[in-house]
Amino acid sequence: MDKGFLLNLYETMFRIRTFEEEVKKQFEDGNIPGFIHLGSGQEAVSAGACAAIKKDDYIGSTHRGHANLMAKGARTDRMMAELFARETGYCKGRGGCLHITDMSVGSIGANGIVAAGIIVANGAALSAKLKNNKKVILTFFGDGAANQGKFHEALNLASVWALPNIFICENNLYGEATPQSKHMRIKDISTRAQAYDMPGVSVDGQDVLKVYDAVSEAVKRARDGKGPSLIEAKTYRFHGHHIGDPETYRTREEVEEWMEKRDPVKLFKSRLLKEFKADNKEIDAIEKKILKEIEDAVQFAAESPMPDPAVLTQNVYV
Amino acid sequence: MDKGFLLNLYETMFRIRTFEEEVKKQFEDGNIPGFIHLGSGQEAVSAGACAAIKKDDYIGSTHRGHANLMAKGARTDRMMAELFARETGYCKGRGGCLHITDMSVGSIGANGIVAAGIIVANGAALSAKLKNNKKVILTFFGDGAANQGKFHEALNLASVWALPNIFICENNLYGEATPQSKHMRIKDISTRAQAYDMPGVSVDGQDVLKVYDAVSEAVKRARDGKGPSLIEAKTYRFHGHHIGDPETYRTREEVEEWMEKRDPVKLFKSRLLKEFKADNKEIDAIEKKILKEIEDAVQFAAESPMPDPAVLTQNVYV
Amino acid sequence: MANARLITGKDAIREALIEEMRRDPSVFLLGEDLEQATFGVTDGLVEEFGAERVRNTPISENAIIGAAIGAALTGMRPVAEIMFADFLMDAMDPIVNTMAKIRFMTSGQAKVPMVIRTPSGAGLSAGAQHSQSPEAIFMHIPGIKIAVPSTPYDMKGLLKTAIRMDDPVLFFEHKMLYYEGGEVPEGDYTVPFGKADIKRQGKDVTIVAVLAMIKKALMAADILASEGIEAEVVDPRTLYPLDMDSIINSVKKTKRLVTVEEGSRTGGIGAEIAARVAEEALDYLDAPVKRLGSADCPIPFSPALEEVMYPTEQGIADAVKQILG
Amino acid sequence: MANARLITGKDAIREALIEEMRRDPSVFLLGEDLEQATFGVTDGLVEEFGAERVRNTPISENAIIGAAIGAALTGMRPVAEIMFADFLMDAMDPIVNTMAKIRFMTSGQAKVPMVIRTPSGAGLSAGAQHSQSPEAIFMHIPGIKIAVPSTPYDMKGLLKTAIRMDDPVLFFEHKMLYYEGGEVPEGDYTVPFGKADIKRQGKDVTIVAVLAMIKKALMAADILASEGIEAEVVDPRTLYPLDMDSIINSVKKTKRLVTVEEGSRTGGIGAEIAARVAEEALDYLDAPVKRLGSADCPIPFSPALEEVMYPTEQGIADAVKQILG
Ligand SMILES: Cc1ncc(C[n+]2csc(CCOP(=O)(O)OP(=O)(O)O)c2C)c(N)n1
Ligand SMILES: Cc1ncc(C[n+]2csc(CCOP(=O)(O)OP(=O)(O)O)c2C)c(N)n1
Ligand SMILES: [Mg+2]
Ligand SMILES: [Mg+2]
Repeated sequence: MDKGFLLNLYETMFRIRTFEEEVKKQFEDGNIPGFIHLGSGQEAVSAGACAAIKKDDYIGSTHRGHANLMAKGARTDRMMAELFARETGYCKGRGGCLHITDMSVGSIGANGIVAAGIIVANGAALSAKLKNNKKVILTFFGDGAANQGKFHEALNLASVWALPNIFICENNLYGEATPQSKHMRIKDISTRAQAYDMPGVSVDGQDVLKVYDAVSEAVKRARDGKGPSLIEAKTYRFHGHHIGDPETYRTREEVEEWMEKRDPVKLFKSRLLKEFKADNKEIDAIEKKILKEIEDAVQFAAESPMPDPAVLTQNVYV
Repeated sequence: MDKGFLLNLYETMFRIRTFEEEVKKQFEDGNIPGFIHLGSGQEAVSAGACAAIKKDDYIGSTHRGHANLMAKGARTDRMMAELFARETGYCKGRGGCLHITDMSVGSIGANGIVAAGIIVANGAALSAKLKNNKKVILTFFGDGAANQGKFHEALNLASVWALPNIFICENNLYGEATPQSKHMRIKDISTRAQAYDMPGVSVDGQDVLKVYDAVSEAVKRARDGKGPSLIEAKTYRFHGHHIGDPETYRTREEVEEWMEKRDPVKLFKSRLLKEFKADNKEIDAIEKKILKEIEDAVQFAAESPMPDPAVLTQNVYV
Repeated sequence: MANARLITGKDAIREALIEEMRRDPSVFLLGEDLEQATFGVTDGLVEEFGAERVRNTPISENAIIGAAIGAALTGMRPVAEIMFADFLMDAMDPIVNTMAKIRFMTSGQAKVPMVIRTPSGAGLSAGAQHSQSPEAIFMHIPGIKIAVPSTPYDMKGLLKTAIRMDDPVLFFEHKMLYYEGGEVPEGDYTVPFGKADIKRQGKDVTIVAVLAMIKKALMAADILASEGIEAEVVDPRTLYPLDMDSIINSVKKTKRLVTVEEGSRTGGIGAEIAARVAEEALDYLDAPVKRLGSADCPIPFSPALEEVMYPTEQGIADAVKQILG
Repeated sequence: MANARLITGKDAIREALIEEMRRDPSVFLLGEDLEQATFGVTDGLVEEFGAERVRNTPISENAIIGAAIGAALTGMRPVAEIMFADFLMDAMDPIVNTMAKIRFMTSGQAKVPMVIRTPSGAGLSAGAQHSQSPEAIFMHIPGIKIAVPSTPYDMKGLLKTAIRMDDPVLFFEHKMLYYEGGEVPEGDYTVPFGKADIKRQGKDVTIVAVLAMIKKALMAADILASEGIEAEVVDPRTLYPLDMDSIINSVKKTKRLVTVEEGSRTGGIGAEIAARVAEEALDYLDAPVKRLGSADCPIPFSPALEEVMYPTEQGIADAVKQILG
């Protein structure tokens, strides 16, 4: 495998981690309002998946969407500014964590309604089909979302119309405070692909290359006009559902076990060093660059102006 | 098998057929307003399924619900009066074909919104569970309904809570004007049971005893606290989606083939005579009785008063 | 009208669809049973435009609206059909929480040029779940435009405007108007949103009505005319934007307001109009406002009951005479 | 008040749930994450009542409401929670088309004794999909009763009434009121539906408000009092039934009406109230009606913008002074 490609993957994952941890700090310092859902622990899913598509392909995202967006190429300064609720944010402070998006990189929106993005994603896939431009969409959602009626309707429609839509379930084992075993009886959400006669696989979501491979295969199918796939990436969120979650539903030990043994960033870094012969300096350089980028992003956000209430009702209609 | 039981099954099927054909005639004569969805051709599903439960068990029904209701024991005179929009109808003319119900026989309603009854049925099953009274519910719905989000949510919830709910899909191969192959990619809707880790079987819906057996097994599971099942009964509607349907979506040959070779009433009658040694006289007696019953039902309906507009707004609230 | 013929509402809608699909390849249709449509509006379109542009869907209202939104976000102009307006309730989340808001939430990055066509209204003994008139609900949801045409002319012209518009539009087609005839020009013309049409001039009372109630209002005006009362019948044609200027100007002239709608009176279209008049033209009113609509009651199946649910021409005329004192 | 203590709105709701569940074994709860609830209302209840009666669900709003309806139809008294009122849109079909109509459609065979509790309102920078106030929509749907309590006392008393009622109830809990304190008696008492509470007496203007806007209205009344204007603050407490008698009596006394709500002004609660007044008490009005609510705009995330969306105490006072001329 190309080392540049692998280092890029690492850079993306490290960017996500650094951004998310900084967001947590900034929230706790009172600089970010609202509800924040962090993606720390789930970096490999976004990074691996988005590496398998092109710049002008689409993604559809969720309430836990920062990682999806960064992996698709959004700028961290404008993201941070959005979370700071500033005029320079991607949504000029109108969206916030739940709705943060950059349509210029192909993100068609983050949706705060669980599973609502899944049905919308089909439309982007349909556009691609109707225009015959060979684009595909990666549609991210959680394990909890897989119990929404919209999940079912969307996968069935995508199947019937053979849409170039790759459904990626980030199964982090919990939907808010409810463990998977209490919200569904099946273990592998990929089983549900059978209900729509589409390929379904479960992969280790902490292994960025496994995610990349599975998504690449599905993307190939989709571009060849063979329709959608369902990919379940087993992963874990290191922090609470939102910042401030009392986390009564899981043990500290469980969390620490994942953080120690199944941290996707650490795992990939050590593979890079050992298996792929990257050297420490290369990696240090990346990490330094990202740390600086995020530092700058905070500064950019903090120095940006608040939105102007005088134009509140702009952009309700065209 | 007990001959009385078998003759009862036949009586139910013959009642449904006779009622439905009479409804068609009455509609065409201008005595019945609104939209009418007939169950001719699908008699074996309702008859076989309802024979597998007790009087005080529940059923949940649909826009094509006459057969379900008759099989559960409702009176044909009050049903006919409802379709005639009369005060003596089960719903005093407020419901009509889409909402016809008799709660006293355990029907918790027919719903004109496709799949809307499926989610409600879980509640009756939940009542049974909370009261620990061992009741079960048979939830009827069509192939088209199996693509609604509510189908998915309902089966998942029933599975997670191990509800005594038997989901019976009357797959008559079409949802309105759309053949199954255009609304889903799978052939057997029972496949979808796997998404909820519940038993799923497909049976010949034109064979009343096969339906009876499959439902009996599922009912036993449910009463034993083992939770829900999905049963797909492959069947066919002999008439259009509603009376007046131009039926552009299927050939006359297809319909005639089913009517000749796969008529559940005829098939069971000949088995009764050959395999189960019923004699013609017994069967004639049943048929005569039913013909008279339906004739009386029409007379009852036709002679009944119209609802009184003065009390229009009654029963909006208790 | 030049090139006008007498055609039905159904054919007016159909003509607008055909002309817009010919004009703009990004326009396409999706919905349930479009190839053999319940009210026949889209019958035969698949023959001209093919199954890629006339897309039959499974019975999945959320997926239909979701797909329309996504297609609109990425450069297409979908026209989705919801088979009965009652089933909008099944897709309220994507309509209210995504379609109406995504442009604002992204601060203008997104636009959602889509139309949802749907038949509303009663008159077919179709019962409580197939006869509703939910138009008023959507006035309360910022981000949606709403058309409520009352004639074949307005249907065709407003639908063309809706399809070309960059905002999402809910387009209500009253079932009973599908089969009513009216003069409709051949070829292209549009009717603007936010401009009421004075369907009849008068000086004694302003009657504001929409959809099938316009016909009743005009019949009521005839009854009143025979008694020397001149009613002005105002058809807003769109509920959002709502042409309050025309309504208020009419009220300033007539000094009296009666609103007529088919949906429940409580919280209905008339509530908003009456409230606006009470805010902006109170001093002009010489009599109490009167709102007509259906009772706070689900819609009964029996024709004997359905009939008394809705304002009739006589009921409207009586209401006018009552406030004239 | 006898046995009254100062407790928060959240605890008042919780107390009503606990007391009703102890009183009646047919009462049970279902909803998402009830064991670690977003606003903490149901925390700890599973310990007393067990997982059979405090039922955590998957994220399936349709299935939640459907199950509640079915249970209510068969003898139970479910109290369903929808985590944010915005998500009601996901279950609009069972709410509007089944829950509200099944009693009528079966001509009284069915009854549906259920409550849907749900937090509405803004103030947490939760953005356009987690801050809405959709109460007004449901006034337009016959068959539903609607509670909109503004104090911990009303919350507890109205919730008890709701749970014991044989009709389906939508029970709105304003997020910002969860943490506000108020006097609440220990033990059993109920507050009736359909009876407004005059939260402050006055003779110069009638201010009708609900939920969190009552507090703003009372603050506005203080501001006005300091300028010699005596505002009467009327809290309808339920929107269906709506106590128009009390509102109209107040308007007859004060001759002026201002309505205040948090949801969009267009098609809102104030529209219905203003329209009723224009129909039934027009001659008593000495000044135009004034409605306050949020602009026709989705709710922005940024506190800098969210803040200006809603009526403030000063804005209410200014509106009153404006119509006082
Ligand atoms: C329709 C709807 N119901 C409930 C919620 C509240 N909610 C927000 S995130 C969430 C959990 C989602 O779980 P999952 O899909 O597994 O995603 P995760 O948060 O684990 O990434 C819930 C219940 C919502 N936003 N929308
Ligand atoms: C939510 C909803 N969408 C659409 C319809 C219109 N409709 C009524 S019956 C029907 C077909 C249902 O197909 P299926 O579930 O297979 O039942 P069948 O009519 O074949 O018995 C449709 C589309 C409806 N009533 N409700
Ligand atoms: Mg999860
Ligand atoms: Mg079918």
